[in-house]
Parts: sequence; C-alpha cells; structure tokens
Amino acid sequence: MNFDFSDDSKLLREQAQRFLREQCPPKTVRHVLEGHAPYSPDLWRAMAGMGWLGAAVPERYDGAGLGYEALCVLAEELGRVLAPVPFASTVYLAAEAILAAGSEAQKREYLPRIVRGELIATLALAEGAGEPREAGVRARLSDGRVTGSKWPVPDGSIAQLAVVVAQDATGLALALVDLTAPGVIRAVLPMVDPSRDHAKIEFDNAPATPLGAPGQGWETVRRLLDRAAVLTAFEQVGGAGASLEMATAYAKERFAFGRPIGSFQAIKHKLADVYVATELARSNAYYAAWALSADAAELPLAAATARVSATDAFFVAAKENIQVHGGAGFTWDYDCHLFYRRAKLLALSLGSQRYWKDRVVAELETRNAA
Amino acid sequence: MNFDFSDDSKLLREQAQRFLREQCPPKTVRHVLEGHAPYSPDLWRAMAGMGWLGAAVPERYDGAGLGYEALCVLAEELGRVLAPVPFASTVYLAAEAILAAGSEAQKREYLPRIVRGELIATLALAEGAGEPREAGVRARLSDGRVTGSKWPVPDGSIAQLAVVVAQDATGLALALVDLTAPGVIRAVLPMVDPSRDHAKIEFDNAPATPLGAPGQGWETVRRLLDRAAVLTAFEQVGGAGASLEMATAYAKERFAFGRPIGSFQAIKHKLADVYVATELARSNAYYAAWALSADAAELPLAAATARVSATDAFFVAAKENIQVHGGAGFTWDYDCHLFYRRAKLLALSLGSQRYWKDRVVAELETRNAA
Amino acid sequence: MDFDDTPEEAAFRAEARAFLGSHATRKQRSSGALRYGDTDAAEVERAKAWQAKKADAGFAGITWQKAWGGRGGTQMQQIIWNQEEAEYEVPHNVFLIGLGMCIPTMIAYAGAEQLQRYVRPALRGEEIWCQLFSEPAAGSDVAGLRTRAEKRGDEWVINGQKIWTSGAHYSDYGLLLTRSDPGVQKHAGLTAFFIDMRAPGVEVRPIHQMSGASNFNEVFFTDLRVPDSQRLGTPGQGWKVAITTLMNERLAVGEIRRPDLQDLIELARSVELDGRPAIADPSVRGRIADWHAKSQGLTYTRLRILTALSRGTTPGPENSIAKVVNAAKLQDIASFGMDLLGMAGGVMDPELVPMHAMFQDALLSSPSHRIAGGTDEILRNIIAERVLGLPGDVRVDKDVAFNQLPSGSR
Amino acid sequence: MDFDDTPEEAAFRAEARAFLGSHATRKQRSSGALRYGDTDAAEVERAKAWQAKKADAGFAGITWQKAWGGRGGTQMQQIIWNQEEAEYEVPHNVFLIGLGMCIPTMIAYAGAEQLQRYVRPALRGEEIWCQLFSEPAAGSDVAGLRTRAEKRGDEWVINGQKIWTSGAHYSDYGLLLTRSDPGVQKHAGLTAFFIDMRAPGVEVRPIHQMSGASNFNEVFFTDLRVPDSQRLGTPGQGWKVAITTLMNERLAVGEIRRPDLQDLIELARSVELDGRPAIADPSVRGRIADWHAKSQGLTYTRLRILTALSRGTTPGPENSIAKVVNAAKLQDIASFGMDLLGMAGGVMDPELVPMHAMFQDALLSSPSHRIAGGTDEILRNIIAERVLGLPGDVRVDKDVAFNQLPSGSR
Repeated sequence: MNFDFSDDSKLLREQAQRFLREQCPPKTVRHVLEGHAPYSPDLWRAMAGMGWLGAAVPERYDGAGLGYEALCVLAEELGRVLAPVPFASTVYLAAEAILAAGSEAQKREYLPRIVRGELIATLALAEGAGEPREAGVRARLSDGRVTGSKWPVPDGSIAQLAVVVAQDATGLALALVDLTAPGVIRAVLPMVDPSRDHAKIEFDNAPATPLGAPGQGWETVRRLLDRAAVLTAFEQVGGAGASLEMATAYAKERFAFGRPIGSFQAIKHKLADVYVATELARSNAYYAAWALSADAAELPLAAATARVSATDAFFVAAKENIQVHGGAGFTWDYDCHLFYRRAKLLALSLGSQRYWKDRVVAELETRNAA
Repeated sequence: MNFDFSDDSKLLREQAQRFLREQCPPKTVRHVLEGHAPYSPDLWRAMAGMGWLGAAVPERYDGAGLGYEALCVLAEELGRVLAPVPFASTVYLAAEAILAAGSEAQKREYLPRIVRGELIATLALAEGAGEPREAGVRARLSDGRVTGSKWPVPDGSIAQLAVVVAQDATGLALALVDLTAPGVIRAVLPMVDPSRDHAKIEFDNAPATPLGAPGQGWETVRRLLDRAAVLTAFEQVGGAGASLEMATAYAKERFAFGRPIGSFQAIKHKLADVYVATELARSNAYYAAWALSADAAELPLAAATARVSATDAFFVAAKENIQVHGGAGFTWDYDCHLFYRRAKLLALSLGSQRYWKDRVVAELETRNAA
Repeated sequence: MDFDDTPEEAAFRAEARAFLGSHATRKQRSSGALRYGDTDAAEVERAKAWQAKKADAGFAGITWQKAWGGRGGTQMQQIIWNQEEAEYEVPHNVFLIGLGMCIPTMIAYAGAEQLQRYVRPALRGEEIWCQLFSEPAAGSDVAGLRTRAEKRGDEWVINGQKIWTSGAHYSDYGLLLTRSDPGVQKHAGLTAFFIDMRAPGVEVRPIHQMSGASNFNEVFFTDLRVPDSQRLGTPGQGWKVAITTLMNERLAVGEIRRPDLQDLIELARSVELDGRPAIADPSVRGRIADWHAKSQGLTYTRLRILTALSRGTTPGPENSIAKVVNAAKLQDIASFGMDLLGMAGGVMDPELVPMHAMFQDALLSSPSHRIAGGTDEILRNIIAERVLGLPGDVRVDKDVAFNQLPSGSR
Repeated sequence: MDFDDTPEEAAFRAEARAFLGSHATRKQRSSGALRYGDTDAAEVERAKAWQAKKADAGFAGITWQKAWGGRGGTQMQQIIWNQEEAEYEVPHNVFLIGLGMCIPTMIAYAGAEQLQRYVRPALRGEEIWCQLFSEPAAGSDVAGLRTRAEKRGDEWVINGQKIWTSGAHYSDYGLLLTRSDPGVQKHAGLTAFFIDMRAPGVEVRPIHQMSGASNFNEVFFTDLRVPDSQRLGTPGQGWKVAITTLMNERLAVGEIRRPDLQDLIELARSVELDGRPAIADPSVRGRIADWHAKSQGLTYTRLRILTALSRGTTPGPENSIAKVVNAAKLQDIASFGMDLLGMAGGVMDPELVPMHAMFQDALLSSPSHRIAGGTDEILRNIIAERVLGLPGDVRVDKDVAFNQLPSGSR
C-alpha cells in the first residue's frame, strides 16, 4: 500500500510547476478572459511540445504513455494556474472517447494529431439546461448526418472536431463531426468564466462518422463522464489549493487594527475550514486517481466522490478568498474572481452536484445490495 | 400597523416571567427529567389558578377569552423555562380540536374542566415513524369503537382524554376517547427529552365518541397542526432565547488565556449567528401570532414559516450553548442538555422540518398560482 | 399587533398611491434583463427630476422637520411610502448616502448658515453628497486611514486617497475624514470636513469590479485646499463625527436585490430535473423554504425595529442582521439557481438562459455585498458586542501613536 | 499510488487475520443495541486479557522497539493490524492514552530503571495509565491549571483538582501536570510527575454526562505525596513535558463511531417518506453523498498521513482535520436520522425505533465529541496556525505572572 504519488509523478509535478509559472502567469489567463483570444495558442503549443497532450495516450498512437496518474498531476497544475487552453475538452473528453469507443483506424487518424497539438477536439453532449441523462439527448443521427442543437460545448468555437452524442435508430450513439464542415453553425457563448471558450453549435444534417459500434448506449457516456470527473477533480483541487494559498498569504500581509488580519479567529477559522475541505477533496481525488489508473471496479464511486468533494472545495475556497481580500477581492484587477469564475464553471461543466451526488448514492446502493 | 405585542400582552409576559421564575426553576424540570414524576402537578395547578389554561378559551366556556396573542406570550415564557407540564397537548391540541370541531355540548362538557386544570387531554395522531399525512393514519373507527396503535402520544400516560385521529367509513375522523376506559393500554415511552411525558397507546375497540361531523377529512387535522405550530414556535423561540442568554452569560464570565472567552471571535460570531437565527424566528413567530389572532388567510404560510424558523433557531441555540460551555456543557449537572433535549423534541413533535418546509412551498405555490 | 393600516395610515397610503399612480409606472416583474450596471449621467438626471417631484409633493424627507423642507411626518408614513414606491419603476436612488448619512452629520456639526445653504438643495436632489471615509489600508479598520490634512493658515491642505466611494463621480459634495495628527493614538488624530467634489485637487476614478460594473470610485486628493470653515467638529474630533455619520446609516431600504425568492420559484417551476419541474423536488423545496423563512424573518424584523423607532427608541445595530443574512443569501441563491440549470448553468447569454441570466449576474455581483458597507465579519462583531454585550477583542492599536503601528505589506 | 498490499504486507495481513480468526469473533453489524456506556470492571478485565494475548503474539506495540516488548515493525503493519482488528469484536481499548501518550512521555523523560519497571507492564496491559492535565478552570487553556505542587524535602505535596480524566477509575498510574510556581509566567511555573493512582490523597469521582454515560472523571488531590524521583523533567519544565505528551497523541484509531454512513443508508432504506423509501428522496441522497464524501476523504487523508509517517516524517497537526469533521458529522447524522422518523424521531425505545435508537443515543453523546480532546475552536486554531502558518492570536497571558492573571467567575 502506498497512498502517495510515485516519484516520477512528483518529478513531473515539479517540472509542470516550473513550466507553468513561466508560460501561464495570470496575464495569460486575463488575455483570454478579456476577450483578446478564445484560448492561448502559445501555451497550447508549448504544452504539446512537452508531450502533455498525450500524457495518457498509449505510445502506439504517439502518446507518452505515462498513464493516468501523470495526467492527474498535470490536471492539478493546470487547474492551479487556470490554464486557458482546450485541455479538458480535447484530452479528458474527446481523446478519451476515441480511445474508449473508436476503431483502430480512428485512433490512428485522430490521436497522433491530438498529441501533437494539431487537433482541438471536444464532446458535444449538453442541449441546454439539464443534467447529463439519456432522455436529455434529442439530437438525431441518421444516414451519416447529425441534426440538433448542442450547448454549451466546451471549446466549441475553436475545436475542429467534435464527438457528438445523439440518438440513432439503435439508441444512443457517438459520432465524429468535422466542425469546419457545412451544416455546422457555431456561436460563441458568454460564460461565467470567459477564460474558457464555449459555444452553441447547431448541427443541420452535418456529416458524421459513427464512433464505435452502434447502440452502445448511455453507459459509454456515463463512463466517459466518470473518467473526466476524476481529471476535473484534480483541476478543482489545484484551483482550491491556489485560492487557499492566495488567501493565506494575504491574511498574513494585510493589517487591520494594528495586526495581521490572519490573527483574527474569523479569518483563521474560515481558512482552516477551507483547508479541511481542500484536503478532503485532495484525498478523494488521490483515491480516484488510483481507481482510474488501475481501471478498478471502484472507479464510478471513487470518481463521483472525488467530484462532489472537489466541487465543494474549489467553490468555497474561491468564494472565501474573495472575502478574505475584502474590498480588493471583488475588483477586476485582483485575481480572486478568476478562481471564483472557474470554480463555478467547473462545478457545472460535467453536470451539477445534484447529478454527482445522485451517482454517489446510486453506487452505494448497488454496493450495499451486493 | 403595529408590529409589537399589545401593552396587555406585555403585562401578561411580565407577570408570567415573575410567576415562572418562582414556580418553575430548573429543579422543577429536573424532577420530571430524572423520572420522579411524569409532570409537575403543582405547576399545572398553579397555572390553572392563573387562568392560563383557558387563556384563549372563550369566556362562555369559563376561559379567560384573552385571545391567541396572550396564549403566544404564555407559550414563549413556558418554552423559556422548559415547563414540564401537559400544556401543549391539552391546550394547543385537545382544547383547540374541541373548539374547532366539537359540538356545543362537547365544548360545554370538556372545556371548563380543561380550563380548571381538572382534565389533561391530548391528540393521538402519530402511528410510529412518519410525517403527518392522511395515508399515515391506519387506526380504525367503527361502531363507536376505535382500534389502532398510536405513538408517540404527548402526555399520553397522564392524559385522561384523547382526541384520536382515525379512519372511518366516510374518511378521516376525529373521536374523543376516555383513556381510563377499558380497551386502552398505555406504555410510557423513553424520549430524548424525558421532561415531557409521551406514551404508546394501544386502542383495542376502545369506546369513542365522534368529535364533529363525520368525514371532515385531513383538512381539520392540518389546520389543527398549523395552529399548534404557531404556539410551539413561541415555545421554541422562548427556548432559543434562554439558551442564547445562558451561553452569552457564560461567555462573559468564563476566562481562558487570560480573557473572557466571549472576547474570541469564534465565540462571538457563533453567538451572533445564534442571535440572528433567534431574531428571525421571533419575527416570523410574531407575524404568525397576528395571523392566528386575526384568523387571517395567511395563517397556513405564516405558521409553517414560523415553525421552520423556530425549529432551526432553537436547535442551533441549544447545540451551540453546549459548545460554548465546553466540558461543563455536556455534563448532566449543567442545564445545557435540558434545552438541547427539548429543542429536538419540539423539532419533531408536530412533524419534522421536511413536513413544514414542504408546507411552506406548497403555500407559496398556491399563492403564486393565484 | 396589527398588520393592517389605521385609518390615518390608510389615508396616507392612498395619497402616496395617487401620487405614484399619476407620476410613475407600475413595475412589471422580470420585465427586462437585470444588469448590475453603472449609474450613468442620464440616470442621475432622472433621479434628480424624480427627487424634486417627490420633494414638491412632500414625499422626500417624510420624517424630516418642515424647517428643512421635510414633511414632519411619522416613521410609519415613511414605511408606507417605501412600501408603495417599491412597486413602481423609479430611478435609482442616488441620494441615500447624502440624505441618510451626510446631511444628518451636517445638521449635527455644521453652522446655521451652512445648513441654510446645503440642506434643502440636498433634499430636493439638486446636489448629491458622498462619503469619503475608507482607504486602501483602512477598510474594516476605518480609523486606520492615512489621508493627511495639514493646517496652513486658514486652510487645510489635503493629500491622500479614498476608496469605495459610491457615487463620487456624480456627487457635488463629500464628507471627508482625514488624519490631522499622526503622532497621537489613531482615533485621536482625525479631523472631518465637507468638501466640494469639483474643487481642483480632487480626482475621481471608477473602480472596475469583477461583475463588470463600477459602483465605486477611488478619489485622489493632491494638495486639495479646504477652508477651515468647512471643518466639522474640532480638530482631532473626527472619529466622533464619523460615528455620528455611521450611526445615522439608515435602515437601508436598499436596492431590491434580484434574484429574490419569487425569481427562484419562477425558475424552479420552469426548469426540469429528471423530467419533472424542479420545484417538485424535495431538495429544492427545502432550500426555497429556508430562504423564504429568512426573507420573511428579515421583513418582520425590520417592521419590528421600525415600530420601535416610531415610538422613539434610537436605532440600534439590529439592522446588521439584515445585511449579514441578505448578502450570503443572495450569493447562495445565485449559485443554487445556476445549479438548477445543470450543464448550462455557466452560460450568461440572457437570451438563452432562463430569467435573463439574472442568477449568473448575481453570482458575480454578490461577493461585493458580503464586503461593501461592512464585512460579514465586522457585522458579526457588531452584533456580538453591541447587542449581546460580549467584550471587545484585544486591541493592540489603542495605546500607541498612529505612526508607530505596524502596517503590513498589503 | 497503490491501494493494494505488497507481498510483505499481504503476508503480515494474513498473519494478523489468522491470529484474529482464532482468538476473536468477527463483527456483525448492528448486532445489538449500541449504548455509549461506562467501561466496567469486567470490560477492563477482558481488555487486559486481550492486550496480553496480542502482546504475546507480537501484535501490541507493532512499531515499538523490541527492547520495550514491541515488534519492531513498520507503520504500515500497524495500519494493516488496525484495519483487521476493526473487523472483530474486541474489548474496548483502555490502553490508548497510556501507550499513545503517557509511556512515550516516560520514555522521553524517565530514568532507565523506571522504564525497566513500567514500560513492559503497560504494553502487556497489566497496568493502565491515564493523563491528568485538564482542570475546571483550565480546559482549552491547559497551561492555566492551578493544581499546586509544593516541594517538602524529597517529596512534593499535591493539592488540587483535575477533570475530564478518561479511565481514571481503572488506571494504575497517571501523568500529572501541576503548578509549582504561581509567581512566574503561566507556562514557566509548571512541573510534571507520574503518580500512583492508588496512593492515599487521590480520589476519583465519575462525571455524569448528559448522555447518561460516565466516560470521564474528576480526580481530587488532597496532600498527595509524590517522591521527587517521580518528577519528569526539571521543575518549571512541565509545559515542555506536556507538549511531548500531546505531540505523541497518536493518530487516533478511536472508537468506531456509530451511526456511520452505512447505518444511515440502512435507515434511509427502511423508513418511508410519503410512501417511498427515504433513500429515493433527492434531499436525502444529497446529504448521504455529502457525508460519504467527507468520510472517504478522512479515510484517505489518514492513509496519506500514515504513508508519510511510514517514510519517517513526524506527525503534524493534520489529524485535527479528522476530529473537526467527525464530531460535527456525528451530531448532524444523528439529528438527520431522527428527522427521517418524523413524529416518532424523539422516541428512544430501542425496541420500537429503527436501528436500536442508535441515532437518538448519538444525539446525546455527540456534543461531547465537539469538546473533549480539543474543542472545534481550538482545533481550527491549530490548523490555521500550525498548518497554514497564520499568526497566533494576541496573547494577554504571556508576560504576566500566573497569579496576576484575571480569571473570571466560572
């Protein structure tokens, strides 16, 4: 038994931290947040150059084959700096979908391009308000064409390829759609966190290639969301950690009534509670990382548990970071709001707490029944 | 407009406080709590002597006819001192049921005896676990006999008379049952708050007299619970206020690290939160008191709102009163636990928060639909 | 206890309704996108026009003496007016701080001639006042301010910076708190003035908030010259003057905060969870009931306080309750409403998202409510100390000269 | 990261299982009413017998040196043993405080001869130790204690009162902290001893808790004579000794707290809300998921800490997390479980109420968990100061002689 990351993973973390400190300072995030670009192509290219986009992609598809523990480490660090890049959509969702459901030919066609940073891809699941569920999918796939309205699609305005979830004659299906082809109309969506691109995409008989066997059903989507939830939980833990560090540093440096505000119990206990939430989330994320790496039977429960913890931790950390900063905390110029925006975005991107809490209990019920 | 109690009510409050300080010190509560008696007959008799049992009973049934504002004032004061008497069951439930549904003859038979303190009465509604609801009533009433198992029945082991909720041929019905008659078997129940008597009562073809017209339905019970909820909310507000006062006094007197513990923000902010909860509850109770007195259309919503607030306030106040007292707080000898026990008992006695929150929203829905 | 009007109250209410009915438009709920935006020049003009109309009809300064242009009415009439006015589309009230805090301070400390000059124009909305207390290094700890006032002959020369000044950009006058003597204990070295916001040496810069709005300003003073006649109180008495101002902080009618409970109920009826309206879900019902109980509790608490005021008691710190509860509630409701939308909750497009993305907007504006005008933490201190009588925190800044205090790096 | 055993770990686990399988009975969940009761004499005897059996088989003091009767094993073996032992019905562990706190302090401060005398009997469970630090006026503020120790020749005479002493009534020895000099600063005037709990001048009285149990005692000292040879550390060094004791506070295996998540799930499956099992209700599911996430988070946090310990890092205050979270969670679960029973939730009859009234029992026992062994408030201070490095609170008791400190009336 060993409940810590491997030495390799720790080295990777240090390397990632050094790299991101240089390549992704807050001004890189603000550049996207303030609308000057839909993402940071420089950072994206540099990440591809580091081999991160293929960290968990097997070597035979030009990936680094480092496995999911490595990917979790990267996710945490990217979450910590709020990296404004299409990593989650391309890597956690699209690449994972192709790996899980694609034919060998599809893997060989798309994965190497993803790894090299040449192909931004995403998953088009949501169709407006609602939690992830089979009955929520109304997009139709027939005769190699997909029709329907998907929103929000993460990185939907910059991705070239989408894995589209749609209903076909046999039930729920996945299909690959070239987003630059005719029959695809995209509109950028204003988001609570504008540092991450999202779009509304109208598919009107857009050409689509089936991904995987027909009639795989909702189970494939569910598994995909579980896996993405683990990786997102690491991004959230990274963001929570960064928010806590920011608040703690400020509480030591800011004085009121002749003493550091961090010497007042109202601030101390608030930050202690944030620390507790963050550590619980981190521990649950570690366990989920193991389950993901080992493809363990515990994965669904571990993923949902990690997601529930991490969503809570990041939101409370980001929210209370603003509070500790007082007036400065709600200005545009301080970085507190970047974390707060991202926290809420990530809290909803794969479905809200309601969906994930329900998943936790559903898994507990299965287990107790067994 | 005037959002304060009348001068008469304020006089009554002062009189009640003086009386209860003398007649109901903590040792009176402990005498019952520790099992030496199922209630305090001395206090009960004295209260009858003061005319309290008939405060809201019309004068033609020998009551004081002071109205419900007066009864609310008394409820708050009785709640503050945790009076170990069958007031709620006899006055809020049984007398109210007779007033609402009884024939003139029944009112003349029972109310004067209640007012004089000669008749302890109660409502037998619950049949084990569950919220108040029509489908939860399985007791049967036919041919003037009632059969079924009711628990917990407040003051069930000391009451002579019960208003029993049962199903008859026409639907839900209320019936008066003499608890000293054959066919009634009672067993005292251990409760989380032993300072208030509760029993399990088995009715086995016990003689029963219909109270009110047959087939009145659940609506009568619901209305009865709404009215009792307002009065109970005042008891809860009284208990919350007493808990807060106790905690505040201790925080001023107890020193640690060379200063009063009340000078630490952890304690200050905790008590500030308790104060806020208590004041919100008090304000909602006031409004409900008006609605009850004026028999206003707002009563159902006002009652449920007051109940939700008051339940939260008393529980948090009692719980944090223990915490502020530290080690002393969880000893038998300090009075903190008396409030904590009563808080939880009252939180459940008319149905849990779930029932009352649902009632709040149901009323809001009706109102918004209108 | 009586929640119905007396005949006199009913008469006043009818009068108010008649006036509002013929001079303003009744509100439609959710009649358009709700943005937490800036108050622009046109809005200020509309506000001034409305205030003048109210003043002419006797509905401005209802409880003020007639000598100051008020109605000489009762607290209860003010309540009734507020209830009625809230039902109409009227301009944003830019006079709250001036009439609620600055002018009462003037009345307490300024000379008769000055009052003659300033009170009526303020009440009629011809001149707007702002309050200049907070500074970058003096937020919760207002007495820690550093803006220097130095006496030069008959004038004072002011240098320094204020922050979080609401309405500085459209204000004509300001109530200013300065440090006139850094060599004495912090509360003892302060002096108060009122100043002309258009004077040379005053520069106003809007603060860009995270929500995108700019409700506050920074105000910079560079060699601003203020005649000694504009001093309020004696030199060194500034803290006492400031307390007067802060104690006059009125029972905030405040802007109506949206989304409110009704908005949430509307949302919960319109969106579905697992194929049923969200409002049918017990977890949603539980939250709605909690917030309803809080909202109603605050409403009736306010009425209780006003009843007490109308009988002549002085306002206490009880009103801190409303701010503590409301600020957190607004943020919680915003976040909860977004959660109800599931995967689309993060979208801010008012055309796409229910209720014109009101919940998303509020998520971004609500953090400021927990801070501006007294942080949650300071308000809890106030409740604990002034209502419950708990002892104050240990003070390390009481027996030291201001310029000897440690100050940190932020 | 690997949640599976290495071959060595698997071998040790097999060995542990074999021992437990042949010497103890596997637990049945909810096998009977769960009462938070006293540890009576018979239970102490069973505990002693079990400890001796474990010691003989090398399962007591797994990480202790062989010289002290330990196994000389690894931290990971200790974890594995704890996991396995938790599956069996074994007597209440009355040795936790002695072996986790007192004996390590003895090892740090007592002489070789004394260690020869006391360590092995403690490990074998022949002698039980308790800790005598807290006092009525010194709870969270342990250094505020008043029990006097006065030197008379070769002896010390002890007078005063301790409180909240777990197991005092069945303990043979105790670690005692006293005030030997009230004329100096509070932390500087303390001296530590170990004492014979059966000596004349020691009187133990159980404390009656609100739950009905008596898990703690008051201990009174009346002219208790303690030889100077039983002093630990130098006179005045008591606070340093106490810190050693408290730092050795082991990663509490603790009693298993019930009701736990599994109990709650069982309850939620068995009771109905509106005619459906409670567990189908979204509001119930939400709470269960929250608590599951907390429980699991604590489990894996503990494993992370133990992994770090097994690599030689010293234990930090991270374990405070578990106590803060668990204490509140237990109270919340108890209260929530009662709510699920609606009108019958207040009934405590184990025959009538589901799960043997376990939730009702826990409502009454849980408040003590938020206090005993470090209040919620003190633990948050510890996390903030020792983990996050936030500055300490202002101390008014640091530069003053103990007997000059204000002390309040409680």
